[in-house]
Amino acid sequence: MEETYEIRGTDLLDSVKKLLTSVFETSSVSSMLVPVRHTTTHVLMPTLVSDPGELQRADPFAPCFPLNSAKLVSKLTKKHSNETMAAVLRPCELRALVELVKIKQATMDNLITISFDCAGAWPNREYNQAATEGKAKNRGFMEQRLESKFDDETEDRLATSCRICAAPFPENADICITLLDHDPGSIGVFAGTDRGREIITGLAFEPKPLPGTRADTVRAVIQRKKEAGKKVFEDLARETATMEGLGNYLASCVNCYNCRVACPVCFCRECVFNTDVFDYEPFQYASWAKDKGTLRMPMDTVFFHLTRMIHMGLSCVGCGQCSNACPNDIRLAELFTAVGKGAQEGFGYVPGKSMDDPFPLSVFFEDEFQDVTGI
Amino acid sequence: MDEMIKLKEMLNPCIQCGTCTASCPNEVDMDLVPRKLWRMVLMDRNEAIFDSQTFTLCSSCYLCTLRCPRGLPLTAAMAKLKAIAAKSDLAKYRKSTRFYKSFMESVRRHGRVREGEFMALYFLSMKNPLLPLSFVSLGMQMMRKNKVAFELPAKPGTGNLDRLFKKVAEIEEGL
Amino acid sequence: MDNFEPTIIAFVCNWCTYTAADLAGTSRQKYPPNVRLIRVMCTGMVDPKYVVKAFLSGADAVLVSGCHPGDCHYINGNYKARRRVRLLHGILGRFGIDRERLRLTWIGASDGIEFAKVIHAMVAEIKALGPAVSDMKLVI
Amino acid sequence: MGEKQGRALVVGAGISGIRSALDLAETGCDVTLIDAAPHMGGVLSKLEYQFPSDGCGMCRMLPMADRDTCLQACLRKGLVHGGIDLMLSTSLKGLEGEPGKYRVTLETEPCIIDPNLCTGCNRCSEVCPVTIPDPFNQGLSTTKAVHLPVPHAIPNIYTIDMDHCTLCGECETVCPFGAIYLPGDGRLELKIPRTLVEMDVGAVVLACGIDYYDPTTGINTFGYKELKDVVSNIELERILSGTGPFKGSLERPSDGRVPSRMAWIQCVGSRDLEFPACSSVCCMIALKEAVLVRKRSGGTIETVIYYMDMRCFSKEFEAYRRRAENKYGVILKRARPHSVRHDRNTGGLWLYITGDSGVREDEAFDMVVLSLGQRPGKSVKDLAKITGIGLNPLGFFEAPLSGVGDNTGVFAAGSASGLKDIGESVIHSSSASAMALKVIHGAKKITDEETEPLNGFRDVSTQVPDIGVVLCQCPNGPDIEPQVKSIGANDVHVSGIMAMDRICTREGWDGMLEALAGKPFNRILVLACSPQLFLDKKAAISKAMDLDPAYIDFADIGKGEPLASTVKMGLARIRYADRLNSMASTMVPKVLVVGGGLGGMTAALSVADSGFEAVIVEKEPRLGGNLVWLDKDITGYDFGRLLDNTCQQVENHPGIRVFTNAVVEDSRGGPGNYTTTFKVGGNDSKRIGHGAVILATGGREAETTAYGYGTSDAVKTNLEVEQALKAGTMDPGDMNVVVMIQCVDSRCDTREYCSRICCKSSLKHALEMKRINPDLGVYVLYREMMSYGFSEIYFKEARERGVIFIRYSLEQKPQVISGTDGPVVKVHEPILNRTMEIRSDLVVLATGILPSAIQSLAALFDAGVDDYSFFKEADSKWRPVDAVNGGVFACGLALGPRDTKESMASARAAAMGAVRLISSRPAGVSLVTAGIKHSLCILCERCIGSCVYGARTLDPDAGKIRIDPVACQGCGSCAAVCTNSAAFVNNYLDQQMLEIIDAAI
Repeated sequence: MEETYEIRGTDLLDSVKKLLTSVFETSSVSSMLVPVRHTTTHVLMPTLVSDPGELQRADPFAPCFPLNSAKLVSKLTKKHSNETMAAVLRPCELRALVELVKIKQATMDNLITISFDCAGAWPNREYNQAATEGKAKNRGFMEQRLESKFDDETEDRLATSCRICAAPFPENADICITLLDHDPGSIGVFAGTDRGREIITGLAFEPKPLPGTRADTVRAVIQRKKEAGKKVFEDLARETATMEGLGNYLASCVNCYNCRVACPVCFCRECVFNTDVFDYEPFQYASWAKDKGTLRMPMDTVFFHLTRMIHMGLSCVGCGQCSNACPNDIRLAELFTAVGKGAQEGFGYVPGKSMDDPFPLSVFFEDEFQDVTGI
Repeated sequence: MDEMIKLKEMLNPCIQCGTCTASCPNEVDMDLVPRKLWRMVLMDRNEAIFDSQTFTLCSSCYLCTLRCPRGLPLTAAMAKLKAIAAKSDLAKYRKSTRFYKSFMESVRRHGRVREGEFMALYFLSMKNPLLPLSFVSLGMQMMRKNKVAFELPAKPGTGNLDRLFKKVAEIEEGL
Repeated sequence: MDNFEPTIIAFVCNWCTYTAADLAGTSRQKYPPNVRLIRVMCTGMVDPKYVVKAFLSGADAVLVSGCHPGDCHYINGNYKARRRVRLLHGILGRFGIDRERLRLTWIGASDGIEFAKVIHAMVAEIKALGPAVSDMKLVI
Repeated sequence: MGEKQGRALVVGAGISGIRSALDLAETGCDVTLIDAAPHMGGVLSKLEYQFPSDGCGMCRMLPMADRDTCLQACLRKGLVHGGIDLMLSTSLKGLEGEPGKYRVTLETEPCIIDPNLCTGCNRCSEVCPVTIPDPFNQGLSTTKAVHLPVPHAIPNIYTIDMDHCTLCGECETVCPFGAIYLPGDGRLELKIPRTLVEMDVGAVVLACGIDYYDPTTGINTFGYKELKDVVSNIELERILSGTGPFKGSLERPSDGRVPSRMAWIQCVGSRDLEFPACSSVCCMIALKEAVLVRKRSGGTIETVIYYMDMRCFSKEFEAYRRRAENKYGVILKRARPHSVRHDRNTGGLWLYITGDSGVREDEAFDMVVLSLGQRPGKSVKDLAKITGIGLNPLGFFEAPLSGVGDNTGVFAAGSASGLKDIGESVIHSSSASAMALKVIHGAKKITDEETEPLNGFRDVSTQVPDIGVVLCQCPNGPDIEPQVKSIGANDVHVSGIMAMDRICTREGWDGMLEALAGKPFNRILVLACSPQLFLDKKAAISKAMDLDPAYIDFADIGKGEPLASTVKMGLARIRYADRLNSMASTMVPKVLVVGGGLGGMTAALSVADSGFEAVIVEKEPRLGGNLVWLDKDITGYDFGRLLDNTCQQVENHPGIRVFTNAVVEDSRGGPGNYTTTFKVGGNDSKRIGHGAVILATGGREAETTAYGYGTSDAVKTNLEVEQALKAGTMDPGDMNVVVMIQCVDSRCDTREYCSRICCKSSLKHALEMKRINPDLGVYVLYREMMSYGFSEIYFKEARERGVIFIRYSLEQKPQVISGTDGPVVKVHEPILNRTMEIRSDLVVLATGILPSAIQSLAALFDAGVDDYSFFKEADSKWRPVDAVNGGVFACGLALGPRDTKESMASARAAAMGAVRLISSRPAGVSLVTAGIKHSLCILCERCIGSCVYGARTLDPDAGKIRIDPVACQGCGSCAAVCTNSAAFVNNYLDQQMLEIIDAAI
C-alpha cells in the first residue's frame, strides 16, 4: 500500500501552494509550470514560475483549460537539460505528455509531474465570456465540486469532454494530489512513481491514510461519467453511422486545421495536409469537378479528419481541446474521443497509462489478430 | 561359442527396425519375435536365445531376408541357430533336432524319406517308450489319407546321397 | 442494384500477390474486371490514408494483399500491415465501412487460383452489400 | 555490380545455380546460366512451402546493394539480371583448357516454338488434341502435348512434348504469331535448330542438383504407382499447391475424397542396401508436410510419420519437431512399415508394422506418403566425364574439404554433392562461387573497358514531366488508340501518343525504338500486355532515347481492367518517376573478420583471393581456434595439416592482415562503410574502415555435470577423448568396454537444439577405438543417430564392426553409477524391454556445442543472436549467413553447430556475401529507396524503429535522421509510419499513390 500524506492549509489553494512550495524548496526544482492567474483578467495561463513566491497566484483548480499543457512541456523538455522542472498537469495533460515522450517529443528525465483530482473545465468560449463579464468562477469552483462529490448542477456546464471523462484522477504522476472526500481545505498526497516516492518522503508531511470513503466515491464518479459518455457516444454513433453522416457532421469544416494545432498528440511539425502531398495542380481541380459534376471546396475535409483519427486516435487522451479550437463549433471532441476509444480498445492500449506500453503501430507479434485476415 | 560370434558378425549391421518381424508369417507363434532375437544375438544373450523356440518355428520363407533394409541373411541366421542347437544337442530342442536328424538320415539312406523308418529312427533316438503313443492319432489320420507309404519303393537312389551329405558336412565344418 | 458493378481497389505486394494475380492471368483464371490492382512493394508500405482515399474517391471495397506470414520479402511488413488494417477496421467500421469492405489477405506467389477466388467472392459479396458511399460528393 | 571480372558458367538454374549466378554477377562477372530444362527454378519451382518457415521468401536472395541490376519480382517467375545470360534447354557438352581459361561448348535443344514470337496466348494448347500427364504435377493431372512447362515463369514460352506430339499441325495453324514450326511435311530443318555455342569462361559451377529414388525400380513393397493413394513426397507437395492437380485442395488421388488419416514412410530408398546414405532432408520435409496438412485441415486429418531416426539436426529443427508434435499434433512413430496393401473393403491402405514391443501394430490409412531418397542427378555422370571432377562411390560430385592444392576451376554447388536443405544448398553454392571467383579473379586480364558511366543520361530531373505514351496495338484486340488519345488530351503532361504495331514481336519492338529515338520526351509510358516480359528491355529504350531508365515505365493493359483506369494510373505513376541521386555512398573495399579459427581464416582467404583486403582480429594469441585440438575427421583427414596449411596461407597472403590478442571495442556506420576500433594487446587501440564484417567467433564444447562428469576420471567428454587419442595418452587397447552417451544436456529443455556433430564425433571415436582394439566393447547410447548424409555410411560401418547402439529416451535416461571397477552404466534397452548394466572402463559424453558469447559484438554491428545465442541469420533458408542489414555475416560455429567441412563452406559463403556487398558500384542508389524531408521531420524516430534493415539512424549532432541507401531496401515501412510524409519512398510518393488511387476509380 502506497504511503499517503495529508496537508492542511487554510483552504484548498493554500494547501496545494504549501505542497508546491515545499516541492520547490526541497527538490532543487528550478522552475515549475502551473496555471497562474494574471492580473487583468480572470484567465489562467500555464506559467513557468521560477520564483516560489509567485506561486501565490497559482490556481490549478479553476474551470479554465485554455490549452493542453503537454504541448508546452514538450517545448520545455524536448532537448536535454540539467535543470529540474516541475509541472502541474491535469490527468489528461499528463496522459498526453506520456504519449509525447513515447515519440521523443518530450522527456521526463528531469521533470517532476504533479497531478490532481480534476473537476473538469468549462468550454473555453464560455469561460472567457464569463471572465469578461467578471463571472468566472475561479475560487470556489473546486470547493463546490468537491462538496457534491463531482455531482452538482455545474456538471452540465462542463465541456463535454470533461463531463464524460472517465479518467479524471491522477495515477502515474510523480506526485498525485487527492481532493475528494478530504476535510474541507485539506488535500492528500501520494506518490505515483518511484521518483515521486523519493520526493514525498523528503517533504516531511504528516502520513495519514486517504479518507476511507474515497475509493467508493471515485468509483461512483467514474461510473457516472462513463454513463454520461455512453449516451454521448450512442448519439454520435447514430449521427455518424455512415460516411454521409460523418460528412454532414463535419460539414462546416473549413480546413483551418486549428483542431490539429490544439491537439496535444498531433505532433507533426507540419500537417501532411499542408504539404505538397495535397498541393494539387490547378488542372486537377478542374478535372475532378468535371468528373464529379461538383467539387466541394475546400477539398479533403473528411479525408483530413479521418487521417487525423488514424494518426492520433490511438493516442487521443480525450482532453477536448479540438472542440475548443474549432471556429465553426464542430463537436470534434466527442467524435475523436469515441473513435480513439474504439481504436485503443482494439489494441488493448490505454494512451498515457505507462511508458512501458509501446505505441500499437510501432510493434507487432506474429500470432496476433488473426481475425483481421478472416471476415 | 565361436559359432555365435560368427552369427553376431553376420548380424552386426542390424538397425532393429523390425521389418523382419512384421514380415514373418509365423511371428505370432514365436515367443521371441525376430527383432528381439537378433538384438539378443548382438547383446550376447545366448541363454535367452536358446531358451526360445523362435528359430525352430522359422519356415524359411525368406520374406525377412527379402525385406531387410540392411540386406542381412536373416533366414540363414535362423538356420544357423537351428544348426547350433542341433550340434550342441540341447535338451530343449531334442524333439525337433532329432526329428530333423532322423528325417535326414532316412533321406540319406534312400534318397527320399521312408516314413516308417523315419519315425522308427526318431522314436529310437528319443529313448522314450511312450513317445510313439503320442503319434498314434496323427499317424492314423495320415494313413487314412495315404500319406504314409509302407511298401518299400524301388531303390534307385540308395546310397547315392552319401557323397552329397559328406560334402555338406565338410562345408559346414568350414563355416 | 442488380446492375451495380462495385469498384475494388487492391493494394497488392510486388512479391507475392502481384505474382499470384499475374499467374491468375496467365493460367486463365479469369477474375472479374471490377478490381484495380495497385502494385506496392510491400503491404507494409500501404499508408492507411491510401485506404481512406480509396473509399472517399468512390471505391466500394479495398483489398490489401501480401505475402503469407513469414514470407514477406522485407521480413515482416505484412505483420505491420495487419495492425494498420485492424486500426482501419476499428475506425472506418464506425462510419459504415464494414470490414467486409476492407480486407487483408495473404496470397502466395503460386496462389493464382486463390487470388481469383478471393476477387470473385469479394465482388459477389460487395454486389450484395451495395455501394459503399452513396452520395458523398457534396460533403467531402 | 562490381568492376568487370571474367565470365563464369553456371550449370543448373535451380536454387543453387541461381545463388551462384547471382554471387558471381554481383561481383562483376559475366555469367552464363544454363539449364537443361525449358524453365528455371529446378525442383523448387514445384515446392511452395519449405521448412522451417513453411513458406517461401526465395526473393530474399535477390541483390540488396544494387537492386536495380535485377528485376525486382518473385524469383519463382524467373531471374532477370543484367549480368546473367540465361540459356534454357541447354547443356554443357565440352570443356577444354585450364582453370581461368576454359573453352566450353554448350548445346541448346532445337526450338519448335520460337520464344521471340510466342506471347503465351494459349491458343495452341486449346486446339491440341493430345492429352498427356502433366510433368509439372508429377503426372497427377493432365495437360496438352503443347503446354506451358511451369505455370508461373516469365518469360513463359510454350513447349511441345515431341514424344507425344502427333504432328497434326493444329497448333501451327492457329498460332496468331506464326511462332510454331513443326518438323515433318518434308521440312527437315527446324526454324531454330539445335545449336552449339562455344565460349571462354574462367570457371564453372556445377549446380545440377539431384534426382529422387524411384520405388518402382526396387521391390516396391509400398505399392508406389500401383496404389493410387500411395504418393511420393513431391507428389504431395504438388497436391498441396494452388497450381497443383487439385488446385490446392487436399484430396486422395484415387477418389477425390479428403483423407482422414495420412501416413508418411521415411527412408524410402535411403539408408538401405542400394543406397547406404541418409538423404538428410526427408525428415524435415515429412514434418513440414504433416504440419501443413494439420494446419490446412484444422487438425481434422490425422498425420503419422513412421521413421527410423528423426533427424532434425540443424539448429532450429528440433524446435520445429517439438512444435509439430506439441502444437500441431503430428504423431511420430518409430517403426519401419515393411509394406502397404490395399484394403478392398474400405478402399484404404494397410501398413504392416511391428512396434518396439515386437507386437504387430498394423494400421489403416487412406493416404500414404513416401519420403523418397536422393539419387545423383541424371547429368552428373556426363558432367563428371566432361569436367574431370571426381564422383564419390554413391555417384555424387566430390566436394573437396578445401580448395587447398586443388588445381581446378570446376566446382560443385548445392545438392550436386549430396542432398541438402535450402539453407545448406545456398551456403554450399556461395562457397562454390567464392572458389570460382578466386579462379576468375586470378586469371583476370586487366582491361581498359570503361564501365558505363552512371547517370550519363541527359539530366531531366528538374524538368516538368513531358510524357510520351507508346501504345501497343494488338491486331486481335479492339482499337484503343482513340480512347488513349482522349485521356492524354486531358492530361497537361502528356505530349505525345504513339500507337505501335505489336511491340511483343521483334519487328514491332525495333519499330518502336526507331520511332522513339531522338524524341524529346522525358518520361515514357509503354502500354502493353504482360509488361514483365519487357522489363529487361527498358535499357534498350533508355539507350535509344538517352533517357535514364528511371523515367521509363510499363502499364499492363492485358489484365482486363478498364483501359481508362490503367492508362490514368500509369500516367500518375510515371509523372512522379524520379531517381534520388543525392545520397551516393562509398563502399570501403575491406572486410573485417572477427575470429581467427578455421572459419575466420577461410573467410579471410576467400575475401583476399577475390582481390579485397581482409583484416583478422583474433582475441587469442594464436590463430586456429578449435582446429588446434582436433585430430582427424571421420574420413581420416588430418586436421593438423589443414591447420598448418591454412595458417601459412593466411600469414603469407598480401591481402590479409592479422591482429592477435585483439578485441573489437566499438563500431559505427552501416553496410558498405563501417569504422571499427579494436584493442590489441590490452591497450593499443586501432581503428579501421571496412565495408563488411564477418563474425567467425566460433564456439566450444558445452560443459556438463551430468552422468558423474567431474567426479570420475573414467567419465570424459568427446573433446577430451579426441585430445587424448591425438596425444596418444589414451590406449583403447587397455580397455574392455567403452560407453558413449549422446545428447548430454541437448535436445531437451536445458538446450533445445541438436549440436549436429556429436554423433559423427562419437562414430569417429568408436571406429578409431575399434580399429586399435577390435575386441573392445563399444556401446553408444543415443536418442536419434544424427548421421545425416554420407556419414550414415560410418554408422553402418560402426555396427558392422560390432559397436552396439542402444536407444534411450528422455523419460528413461541412462544412469552412470561409480563402481569399484569403473563406472557402471544402467540403461533401458527398448527392444528387449529390460534394463542393462554395462560395466565400463570409460564413459564418453557428447555434450554438444555452445556458441561464444557474441550478443554484444553482434549488437555493435546492428545484428543479433537467436534464441540459442548463435548469430541470428536474416533467413535460415535464403540468407543463411547474413544479418538482416546485409553488411554483417557469420560463419562456422558462430552460426550454429557444424563440422569443419560445413564451417569452411559457410566461411566461404560469408566471404562471398561480404564481397558481393563491397564490390557493388558506389552511388548505386536504387530507384525504390527511402528518403526524408528534413524540413517536415520532427524526429519522432518511429521510422527508425520500423526499419528492419537498420537503414535509418538518428544523427544526434545534426539532429537529423540519416538514411543508408545501401541498407535501405525500399520496403516503405518508414513512410507508412510517418504521419506527415517526411519519410518517403522514391517512386512510391504519397502524392503519387493518392493520384494513382484516384485514377483507378
